Amino acid sequence: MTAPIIRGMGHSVKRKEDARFLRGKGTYIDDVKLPGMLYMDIVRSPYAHANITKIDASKALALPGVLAVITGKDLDAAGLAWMPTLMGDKQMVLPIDRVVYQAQEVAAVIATERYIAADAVALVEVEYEPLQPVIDPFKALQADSPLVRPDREQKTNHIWHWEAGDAAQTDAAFQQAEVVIQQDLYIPRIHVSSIETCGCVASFDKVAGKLTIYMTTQAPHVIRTVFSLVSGIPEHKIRVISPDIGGGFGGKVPVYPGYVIATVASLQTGHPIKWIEDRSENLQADSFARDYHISAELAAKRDGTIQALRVKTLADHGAFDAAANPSKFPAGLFSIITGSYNLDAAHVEVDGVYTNKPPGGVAYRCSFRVTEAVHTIERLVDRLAQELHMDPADVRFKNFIQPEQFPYKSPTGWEYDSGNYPAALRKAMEKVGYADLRREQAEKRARGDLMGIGISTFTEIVGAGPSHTFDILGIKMFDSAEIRVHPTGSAIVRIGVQSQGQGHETTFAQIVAEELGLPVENITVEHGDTDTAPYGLGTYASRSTPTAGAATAVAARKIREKAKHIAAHLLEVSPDDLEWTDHQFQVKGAPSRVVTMTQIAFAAYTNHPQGMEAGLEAVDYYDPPNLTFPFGAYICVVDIDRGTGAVTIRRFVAVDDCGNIINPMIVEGQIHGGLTMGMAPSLMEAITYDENGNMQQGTLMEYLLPTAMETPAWETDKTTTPSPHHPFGAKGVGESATVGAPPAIANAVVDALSHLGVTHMDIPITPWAVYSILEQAGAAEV
Amino acid sequence: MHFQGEQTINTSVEKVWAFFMDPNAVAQCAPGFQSMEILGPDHFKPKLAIGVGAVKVTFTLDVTLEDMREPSHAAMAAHGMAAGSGVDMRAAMDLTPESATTTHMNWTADVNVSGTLASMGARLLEGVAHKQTDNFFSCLREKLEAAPA
Amino acid sequence: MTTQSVTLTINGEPYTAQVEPRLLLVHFIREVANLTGTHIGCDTTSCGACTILVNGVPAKSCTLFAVQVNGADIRTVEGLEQGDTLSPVQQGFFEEHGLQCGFCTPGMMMTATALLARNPDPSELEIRQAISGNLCRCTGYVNIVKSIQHAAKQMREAQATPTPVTVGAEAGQA
Amino acid sequence: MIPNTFEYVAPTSVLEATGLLQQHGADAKLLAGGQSLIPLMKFRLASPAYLIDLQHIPELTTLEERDDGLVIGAMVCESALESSALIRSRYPGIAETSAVVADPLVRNFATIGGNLAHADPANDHPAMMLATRATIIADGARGHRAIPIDDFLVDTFQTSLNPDEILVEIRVPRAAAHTGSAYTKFERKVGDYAIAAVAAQLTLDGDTCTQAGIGLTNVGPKAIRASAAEQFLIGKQMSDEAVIREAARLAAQAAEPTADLRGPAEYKRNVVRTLAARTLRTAAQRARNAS
Repeated sequence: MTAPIIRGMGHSVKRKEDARFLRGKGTYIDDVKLPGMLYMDIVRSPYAHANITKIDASKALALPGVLAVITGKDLDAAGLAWMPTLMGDKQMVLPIDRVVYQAQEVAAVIATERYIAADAVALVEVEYEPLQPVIDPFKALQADSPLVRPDREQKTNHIWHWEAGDAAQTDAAFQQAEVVIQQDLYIPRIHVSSIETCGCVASFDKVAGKLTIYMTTQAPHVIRTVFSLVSGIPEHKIRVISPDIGGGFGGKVPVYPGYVIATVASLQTGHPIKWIEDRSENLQADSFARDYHISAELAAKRDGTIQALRVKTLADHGAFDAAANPSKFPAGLFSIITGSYNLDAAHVEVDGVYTNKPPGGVAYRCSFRVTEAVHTIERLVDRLAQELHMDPADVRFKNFIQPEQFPYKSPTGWEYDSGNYPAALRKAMEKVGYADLRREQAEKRARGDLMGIGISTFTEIVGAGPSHTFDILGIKMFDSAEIRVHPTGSAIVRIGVQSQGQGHETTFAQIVAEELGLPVENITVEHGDTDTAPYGLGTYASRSTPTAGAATAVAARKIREKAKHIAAHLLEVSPDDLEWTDHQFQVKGAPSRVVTMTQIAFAAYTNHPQGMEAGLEAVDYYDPPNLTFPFGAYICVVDIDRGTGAVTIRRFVAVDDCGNIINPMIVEGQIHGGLTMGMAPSLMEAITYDENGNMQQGTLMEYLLPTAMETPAWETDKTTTPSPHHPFGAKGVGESATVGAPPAIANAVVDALSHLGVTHMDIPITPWAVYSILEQAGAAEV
Repeated sequence: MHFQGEQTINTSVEKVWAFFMDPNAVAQCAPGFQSMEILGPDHFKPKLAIGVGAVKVTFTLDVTLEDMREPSHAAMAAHGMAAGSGVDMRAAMDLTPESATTTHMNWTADVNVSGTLASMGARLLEGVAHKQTDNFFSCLREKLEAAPA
Repeated sequence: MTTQSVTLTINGEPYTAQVEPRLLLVHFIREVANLTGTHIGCDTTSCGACTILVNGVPAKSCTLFAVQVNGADIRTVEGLEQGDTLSPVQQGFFEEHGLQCGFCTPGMMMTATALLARNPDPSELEIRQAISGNLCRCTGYVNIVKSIQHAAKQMREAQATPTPVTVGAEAGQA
Repeated sequence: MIPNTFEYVAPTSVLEATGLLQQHGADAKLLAGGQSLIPLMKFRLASPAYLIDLQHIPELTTLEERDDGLVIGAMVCESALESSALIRSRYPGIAETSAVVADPLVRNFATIGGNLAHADPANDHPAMMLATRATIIADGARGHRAIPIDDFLVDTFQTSLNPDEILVEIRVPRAAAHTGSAYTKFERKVGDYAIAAVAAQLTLDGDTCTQAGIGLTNVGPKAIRASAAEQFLIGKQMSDEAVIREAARLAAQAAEPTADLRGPAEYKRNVVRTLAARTLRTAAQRARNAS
C-alpha cells in the first residue's frame, strides 16, 4: 500500500483561505450585516487637552433617524466611563469632563443609517476650554508640567520605572573599558495602519440574554474575559467572533472605546450596532507603536571585543498606559537588547511617561519592544566598527554568541534556545557579494558618488510565553488546539490564535497532516469564535506557531497515541510491535502490514477495541518551556542622490532562520511583508505632533505607507536551526523582518556618509536630513 | 501660529477707537462674514464662512473683547468649532496717534487651529491664515479711511 | 432629502435604486448591490482597496458618487470568475501567494485586470507603476508582481492555444 | 467620512452649465474629475449645495493640435494626456506632468482643467503651463475670454475665473521647431504632492536658447514662474554646464518655499536648483532632437 500524499511540514501548500478572498467572499467586519442593525459614529475632540464644559445633543437628536447620543455621563451612570487597560492602568471610554488627546472619543451617535450618523456627529455641540497640552515627554517630567492624569493618586506624569540586568557589574565594566560608544536614538511613534481599519458589530439578544460581538481583534478570548469582568455579564453569555481580519500587526490587540460604546448601545437599544472607524480616526486615535527615547552606551576593548551595554530610555505612552505587553513586562522584551552578541554585562532602564497623545505602545509587526532593542544594539555595533576602523561584519563575527554556546544565558536573563549567527551572516555576505560591493563603494567614493552597505544581525524573542513568567491580566500565556478526526478520515482543528493574513487555515492543517498522516486538503481549521474555539491568548508577537502550533502538534500526537492502539487492534498485534513510518502505522519488519490514519479513523467509530472510548479527538493547552529566538542576517545596499538627498534601496538580502518551516511559501511572504514594514519607518513613516498636540499625519496623504514603487524587490534566503524545545523545531517568523530591517537600512545610509564624518542618523531618514549633511560637507550636487 | 503687523491709518485715533467699538463695522472685515448675534457690548457671535477656493468651513465664533484701554489698546479672544475642527484666536492692537489725523497701529494675532483642518490642511494652513489675518487688518484700515470724515 | 434614480450594471446584472446624490459609488456597490468584495481603506483616495472597473477603466469607487456613473458598466471582484473558472489574475494571485490578509486583494486584482487588458506583457517596472495606487500592507508587493506576471504569461499562452484555464484544487473550494 | 448633502446636476452644454452657475452662485461648485474635491467634501471641508458635473459636456473633451497650437479641453483626464501619442511626441513635458499627478488610478478621472482651476500650489500642471506660456479659455455669462496663465493663477486655491465662469480649454502655443519640454517632480512617495517640481520648455537655434519657460511647483503660495532664469537663458549655449548651473541657481532664487512635512524651506530651494538643472538638460536634449 502506498503512503498517502499528505503535504505536511515543509510543503509550499497553496492557501485554503484564498478561495474566498480571491472571489471577494471574505467576511470582514464591515461585511457583517444583521437584521435591525443600527450605526454608530463618534464625536471626537479637536483638542489634545481641554475641559469639556458642555455637550448639547439636542440638534443631533432632532435629526430624523437619530436614536441616541451617548456621553461619558451616560456611561458613568452604568459604571462604564472607564475601563481597565492591559497594563493595569485605566482608560476613559468616554470622558466625563476632560479630554486628554486629540481625536479622543467624546460622544457617540446611534442612527438608522451610516450617513445619518455622520450628519448627527456634526450636530453634536461640544464646548471646550482648552488646556495646555503636554507634548514633550522630557518636559512632562519637569515639576512645572501640567498633569495629564489628575485622576491618579500620584501627582506626576511618571508612570513606572523598570530595569533589567546588573547595574553594578555593568558600571564596573564601563569603568575599565578601553572604548566607550555613546549614542542617543529616538525610535519614533508609528502606526500599523492595516488597510482594514477597526470596527465591530455588537448584538445583544435580549431573549437569550446573550451578547455577540463581531470584532476586529487579534485576541478574541481575552476580550471576552475582559468584557465579562467589566460588564458583569456571565462569560458564557458573551460570544466574541473575529471575522476575517484585514491586517492586524498589533493594532488590533487593544480594546478601543468604540467597541465598548457599541456594546453598551446594543445592550440599551436591543439592536445590533455597527461601528467602523474611518482612516483618520484609525490614524489619530488608535494605539501607536514605539516612541522610545533611548540613550545607550557600549563598552569595548580596542580589539573590538564588546564587553557591556548600558541603556536608559524614556517611553512616551500617551495619556493612558494601554500598551499590550505581558503584565510583568511594562517595557516588553526590551531587555533582548544585548542581541546576538556575547556580552559580560548589561543594564537597561526604562521610564514610562504620560503625555497628551493617544495611548498605546503596541507592536508594529514586532514582538514586544524588540524592534527598539534591535535597532539600538545594531546601530551601536556599527558605531563601534566605525570608531575602531573595522569592517562592521568583522566586529560582528568577533562578538557573536557561538553555536556551541547555546542554550545561552544573556546578561539580562534570557536563555536563547538555539542559533548559528556566523553561518547566517556568511550566507548573506555571499549572496549579496559583500567584497565586490565594498570595492564598488571605494571606487564610487573616489568619484564622489555615494553608496552604502548596511548589516543587521538581529536576534528576535518570540512565542510568549512560559506561563511562570508571562501573563496578560493574570491569564497565563499558553495557547491551545483541539482536533477531532471524523470517521472518514477528515478532521477539524480549532485553535486559540487568530489569523490576520498569516494563513493559519493552511499551516495548521499542514501540522495536523504531518502528525496524523491525513491529506492536508481533508483538514479544516477554525478560529476566532469564542463559542467554538478553545481558549487562547491570540496572535501577536509571532506567537502562533511557537504556542498554538506546538499545541496542535501535541494534540495530534495524543491522537496518534490512541490511533496506535486502534491500529494494533486492526492488525491484531501489540502496539509495541508498531512503528509510525511514512505517515502510517506499520508492523515492525513487515512493510506490507500497514494501516492508514483514514482506516484508523473509521475504526475509531465503527470497530474500536472493547474497553476503549470511541472517537478520535484531543485537546492541548501548550505552555512553552521557553521563548524561541529566531534570528537573521540582513544586508542592505543603498544609493544616495546627491542633488536631493533621496535614499534608494538598490538591494536587500535577508537571510532568516526561524527553525523548521511549515510552509516555505508563506514564510517567504511573511518576510517580504515584514521587510516592507521595516523599511517604512526607516525611510518614510513617523507620527509627529505640533505644539498644540495636533497629530500631523492624520490621513494616508501624510502618513506614508510605501507603494510598490518605493519597495525594493526583496531577496530572501534561509538557514535552519531548529528550536530544541518546540515540538517540531519551529520558532515563529512573522515579525523578524520588521525587527531586523531598520538597522540594516540606517547602517547602510550612515555607511554611505561615514567618510563625511557621519556616525548616526535617526529614523525615518528623510532626504532633507541626508541633504543637510551633504551640504555641510560640501558633497551636495550643485 | 503667530502673526503681527503694523500700519498707519489716515484717521484720528478717536475715530479708530470708535470704529472698533462697533462690532457690525468690524465684522464687515472678518473673512467670509455672514451674520452676527450681539450678546453684549463686548460679546458677539459672528458666523463666518472661512476658507479659500473649494475649501470652506462655516464657523460660529464666540468673540469677547478684553483688556480694553481707550483709546490705546484693545484685545479680543475668539473661539469656534466646525467640521471636527477648533479655531482659537487671540488678537491685540495698540494704537498710537501719529498726528491729529493719522494713527499708528501695531497688531498681533495668535491663531490655533485644531482637529481636521489642522491635520488635513497643515501644508497650506499657515499661508492662508496669515493672508486672511493680514487682509482683516488692512480691510480695517481701508474701511476707516473710506469712512466720511 | 432629494434622491435620484441610479442604474448601474454590475458584473452584468442591472441594479436600480433611488439614492442621495452624495451616496459614494463604493457604498452603492457594498450596501445597495450587496457586493462586499470591494473594500474601503481610507478617506483620501490613497489606498485603492475600493478599486473597481468603470466601463473597463480602474477607478477608486470611494472617490466617485454613484450619480456620476449612472448607466455605467461596473465590474467588481465578484465579476472576475467566469462560471467556475478563476480569471488568470485570480489564478496568478493564488499560485504566487499574492495575498495575505486579502483586504487589498480585490482592488489590486481589478487594477491588474485592467493593466493586462491594455498591456499583455508588462515589465516589472510597468507592473509596479500600475499598482502604485493600491496599497498592500502584508505582502511587500514582491509576490503581487509575480502574480501579475503569472497571469500575463497564462493569458499570452491561452491566446496562443485556446484552452480554458483550469481551476486549482484548493482554489475551487469556496 | 461622509459628505454633506447636495443637489447634483449634470448639464450637457457649457451654456447650460454657466446658467446653473449663475443661478446658484456661491452655493454651487463645479465637479470635474472630483479627485481633490470629493475628499474635501468627505471631510466636510467643502460643502457645496449644488454640484455641477461637467463630464457630459462634449466640447470640454477636445484634444487636438491646430495651426496655432495645442487645444486641451478642461475635462481631458490625466491618463489620456499621459498616453496620447500627440502629447508624448510634441509636448513631452505635458505628458510627463500628467504621468506624475497623484497615482495611476486617480489619473483615470483627474482632469487637467480641475488640476488648474483648483489652484493648489502643489498641483503639477500650473508650472508646466507657465513653462509653455499657455492661455486659459474661460466661458461665462459674459462670453469667452482668454486669460494668460500668469494672470490666471492668483493665489492658493484662487484663480482669476469669475464665479460664473468655467475653465473650458487650455491653449498651448504650437511648439516651434527645436522645442523641448520636461517636468521633474521629487516626491516622498507615489501619490504624494511634490516636495518640489520643475517644468521647463526650451526652444533652441543650434545650441542657442531662443525661448525659455520655467515653472516651479509647490514652493510658494502658487506655481511660480522663474523669470530671471528664463531671461538669463536667452542667447546662451545650452551645452554649457555653467549656463545650466546659473539658470538653476536663479530658478531656486525665485522659489518662495515654506517649511512643512515635506522638508525645511532652504532644502526645498536646493531641490529646486537640482531639479531645475536636470530638467533644463532634458528639455535641451529634447529640443535638439525635435524636428
